[in-house]
Amino acid sequence: MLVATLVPLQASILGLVALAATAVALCRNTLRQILLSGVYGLLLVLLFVVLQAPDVALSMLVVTTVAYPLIVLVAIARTRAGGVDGSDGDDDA
Amino acid sequence: MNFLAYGVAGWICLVGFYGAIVSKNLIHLALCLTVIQSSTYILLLSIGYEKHGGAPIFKGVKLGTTAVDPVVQSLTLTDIVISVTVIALILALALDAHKKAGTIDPDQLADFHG
Amino acid sequence: MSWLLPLPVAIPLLTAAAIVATESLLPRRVLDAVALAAAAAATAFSLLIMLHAEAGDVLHWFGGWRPSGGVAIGIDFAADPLGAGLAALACGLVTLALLYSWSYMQEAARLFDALMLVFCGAMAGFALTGDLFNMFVWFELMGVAAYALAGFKVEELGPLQGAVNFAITNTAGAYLILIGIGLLYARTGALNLAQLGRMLAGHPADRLVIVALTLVFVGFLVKAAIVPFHWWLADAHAVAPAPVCVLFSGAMVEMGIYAVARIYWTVFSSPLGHAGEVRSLLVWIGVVTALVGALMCFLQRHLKRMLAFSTITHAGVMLVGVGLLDPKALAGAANLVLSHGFVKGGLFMVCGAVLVRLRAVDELRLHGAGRAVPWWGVLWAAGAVGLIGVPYVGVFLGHALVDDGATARGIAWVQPLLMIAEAVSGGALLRAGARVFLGWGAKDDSLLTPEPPEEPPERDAAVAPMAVAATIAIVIGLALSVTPGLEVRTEHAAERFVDRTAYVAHVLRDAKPAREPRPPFTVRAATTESWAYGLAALALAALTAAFGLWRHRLPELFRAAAGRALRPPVEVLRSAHSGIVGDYLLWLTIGTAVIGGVWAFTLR
Amino acid sequence: MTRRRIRGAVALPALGVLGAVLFWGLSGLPPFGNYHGIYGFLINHRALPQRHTTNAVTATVFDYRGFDTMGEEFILFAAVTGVVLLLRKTGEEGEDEPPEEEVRSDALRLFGMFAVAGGALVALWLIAYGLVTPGGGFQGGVALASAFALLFLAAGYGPWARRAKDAALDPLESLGASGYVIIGLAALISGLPFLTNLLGPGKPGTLWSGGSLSFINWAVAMEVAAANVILYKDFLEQYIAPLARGRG
Repeated sequence: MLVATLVPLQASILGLVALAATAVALCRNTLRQILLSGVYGLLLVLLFVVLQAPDVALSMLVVTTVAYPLIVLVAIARTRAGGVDGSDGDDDA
Repeated sequence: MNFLAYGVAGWICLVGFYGAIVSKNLIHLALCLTVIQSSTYILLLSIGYEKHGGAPIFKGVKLGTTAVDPVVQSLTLTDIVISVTVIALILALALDAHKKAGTIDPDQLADFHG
Repeated sequence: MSWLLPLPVAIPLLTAAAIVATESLLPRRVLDAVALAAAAAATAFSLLIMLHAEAGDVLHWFGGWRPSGGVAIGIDFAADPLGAGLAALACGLVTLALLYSWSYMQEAARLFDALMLVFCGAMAGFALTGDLFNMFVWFELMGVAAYALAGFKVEELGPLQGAVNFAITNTAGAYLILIGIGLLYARTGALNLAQLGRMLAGHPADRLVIVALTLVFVGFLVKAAIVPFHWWLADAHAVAPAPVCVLFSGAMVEMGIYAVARIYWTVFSSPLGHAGEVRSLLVWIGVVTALVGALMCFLQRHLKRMLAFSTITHAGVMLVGVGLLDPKALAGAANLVLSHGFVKGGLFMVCGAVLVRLRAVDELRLHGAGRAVPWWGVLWAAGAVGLIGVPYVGVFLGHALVDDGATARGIAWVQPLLMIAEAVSGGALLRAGARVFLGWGAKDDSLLTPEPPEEPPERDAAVAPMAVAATIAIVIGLALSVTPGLEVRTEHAAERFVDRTAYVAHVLRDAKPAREPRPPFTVRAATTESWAYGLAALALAALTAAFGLWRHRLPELFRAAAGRALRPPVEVLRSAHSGIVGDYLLWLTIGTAVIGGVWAFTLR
Repeated sequence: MTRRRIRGAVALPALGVLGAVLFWGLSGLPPFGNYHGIYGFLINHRALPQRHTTNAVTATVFDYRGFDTMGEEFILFAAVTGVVLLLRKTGEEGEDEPPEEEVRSDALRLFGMFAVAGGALVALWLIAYGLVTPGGGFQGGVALASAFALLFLAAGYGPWARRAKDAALDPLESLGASGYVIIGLAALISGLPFLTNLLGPGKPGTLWSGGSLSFINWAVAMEVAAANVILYKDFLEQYIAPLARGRG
């Protein structure tokens, strides 16, 4: 049944998740980082689906597509402009 | 495959910590925290996973068919809510800090050590 | 009386929600009164629970999901005297803090009340629950409320920085706890403490158990502000409003210590036996914490930061009490938590009042200014003495019991070290008091760390409620050591606390523990030894204070020598307390790695 | 060599040791896919007969471990209260009403309205069938909140948003949060343990399966939705208010 194909599928998704997580953690530019973490979130959704956790996948989906982007993007937008010394939040220096 | 899932969880936790430690920006740091926390989701769910087990939802499935552990899933649900709320709080603090100091670089904020 | 157990959690939470809902409808004073009443009710119910628990545990299975066939499928509150007592202490301090805030808090007071009540409910739940994951949930709720309260003064930068460090370090610690919970669940398929203990019993501790132990303990030690995880505490305390500091120092830190004790005795005591390795490590970091806290305490001029480091000192002593893994020492730790909670709470209240009346909390800037408010000076001095361990005063009882435990476990060498730590931190408080309220000593001191000034609340804040709350707190704290029967009762409670098999039998098989005989109403008599220690501590504290005040009068030669000796470690410590959250996270990693590594080699 | 570089350099060996400890412990886990914990097994076999909920996860979240979820709801409640507290207007910022953000294009507005309606419908479906199929109060609540967030963007964000908060959102949020406690206390008052399922199991696979669970489910949904809307509103205000000040 399903299981035969599931294991390699899980393995590959796990690999992708690990890569995405690394990218999110090591990316220094917040704007790029929020995009990456969106991708990472969707990969997690996939992973939860193949781990037979549809409820968790749904929560992750709503959180990663709605809650995080909204608040994080506002935060980034706010901290990039209108600071006291107008300093940018994410200099790669 | 036997330990890949756990290994990935562990790795994500470590890399998240590294990102947080060297972070230049509180928002970046907050996202690193979400990465660390995601390792707990992966760990919990892969602990409760059972081969040949379906999702623990018994609609149109006869009772007693093997299913994966529902408890870890409920724990993960709680966990996700917690992470969102904590991140929202940290971001709010970051916004305020930016209003006052004009920077959200933890190292620079520390100069206003108080 | 099992129906009592949910109330200390349900009442504050419900009230908090009601306050937010009616925020725009009802006048402020009404809401304040409601909040105060809710906290008082929670305190009363916790005390009732404690009394019933002394007659035999009180058990409540939420949703009526009693264990079937010895397997817990629901969540339980299993109150024992120590847990219920801690809940009562937390709720009581919340009540006092709200009374204090009646006039201290000026704006956004309703949100403040709501968050304080949430904090109250969370601490009560944490102290009463018998389920590991439920413990984690209350821990996080406690945290979320605390982060917001720490950052309350958004118009200043200091608070934000302190709150950010607090939030980030504690959140990271919580993730470690969660990983540990996952490991334990994978091994046992249980989340209930009693069940976890039963499933692990009989098997020696293997790698999974050891790492789980490390992660869970580290997570809670972060909350308990134990070196090297203590950094956030000073930042958070220095900046939070005084009534919030009362809860941070008086109850929240202690929750971390309590969690270590509770989880060790229910879950890990069986696979580890009475592992000497666990004991020695916990005792060591406890002693180091006490000493570091004391030294840093002496180096502060910002009164609240000074008190924060004094809290770290006492957290270290409490950890020694718990880490000795001995019922007598545990009873000592419990008594320390109790008396320290009230005394330290009272001292923070004095700080707040000083800020209102004298517009600053800086020892040097306030040099002699305190002469205008002698009453507060008296309270401050009383509190400072109460923290030193003088016979029959304040933390004496707890301290003496910890010493007994140490002697019983054959590591009496901790006694002098703890005595020195408490004396030095107490001496720092006395020095500050003498400078502020008597105008003694030099007007300037290069040794002390400068701080940005704190924005005081409006001058017209009525002082009466503050004075009442502070006096109550300090008087209770000082009197606890001479409370008849307290010693015996806490010892009984501690013996039950460490009795794992009885706990399991009670929770999973509903076997009522034996009713204890009414304890005799005796007061602990100070032995010659404890007299010696107590008076030596007092003398040392006085010396420390004098040194801080009149260092400049010492002969040049001596000062130079002392400077050469003290400067390097002092500078290292100072630069370590950098206020950079990245450093704190790094310390968290290092500490976890070291503790885990040590236990990995010693516990196998 | 900045402090941060030193930190990074020290972090690597530290994380190395931590990783060694961590993986050493993880290697003690049962091999992936061979989990047979008693707890989950029991719930999988009892949820349907005991609770008549075909979704064992929801049964766990709202009933067997419902008390955890109560704490979780209050975490959300406390966090939102905290955000409101932290982002509140203080003295020097003044109480300036956020400006009317006029949406120029009617097409955008029309599309927005449709999106809102669609999102709301999906959300309600998610909540309603949470006890039967995947979904439930939290997922639906967030979705519902996102629909309202769209409303802010489509209908133009204005002073009405703040009025809406005082008039509707705060009460709704509190009602949702306190609803959970009240359901618990109701059981306590009727002499049963806190959060006991009073209404007993309903008909399997229907909207009202699970008795009290469905009420808890809706309470959670209300709390989550309102809380998230408040969250979005406060963050959006942070973004919009300064723009307005910039325009003068």
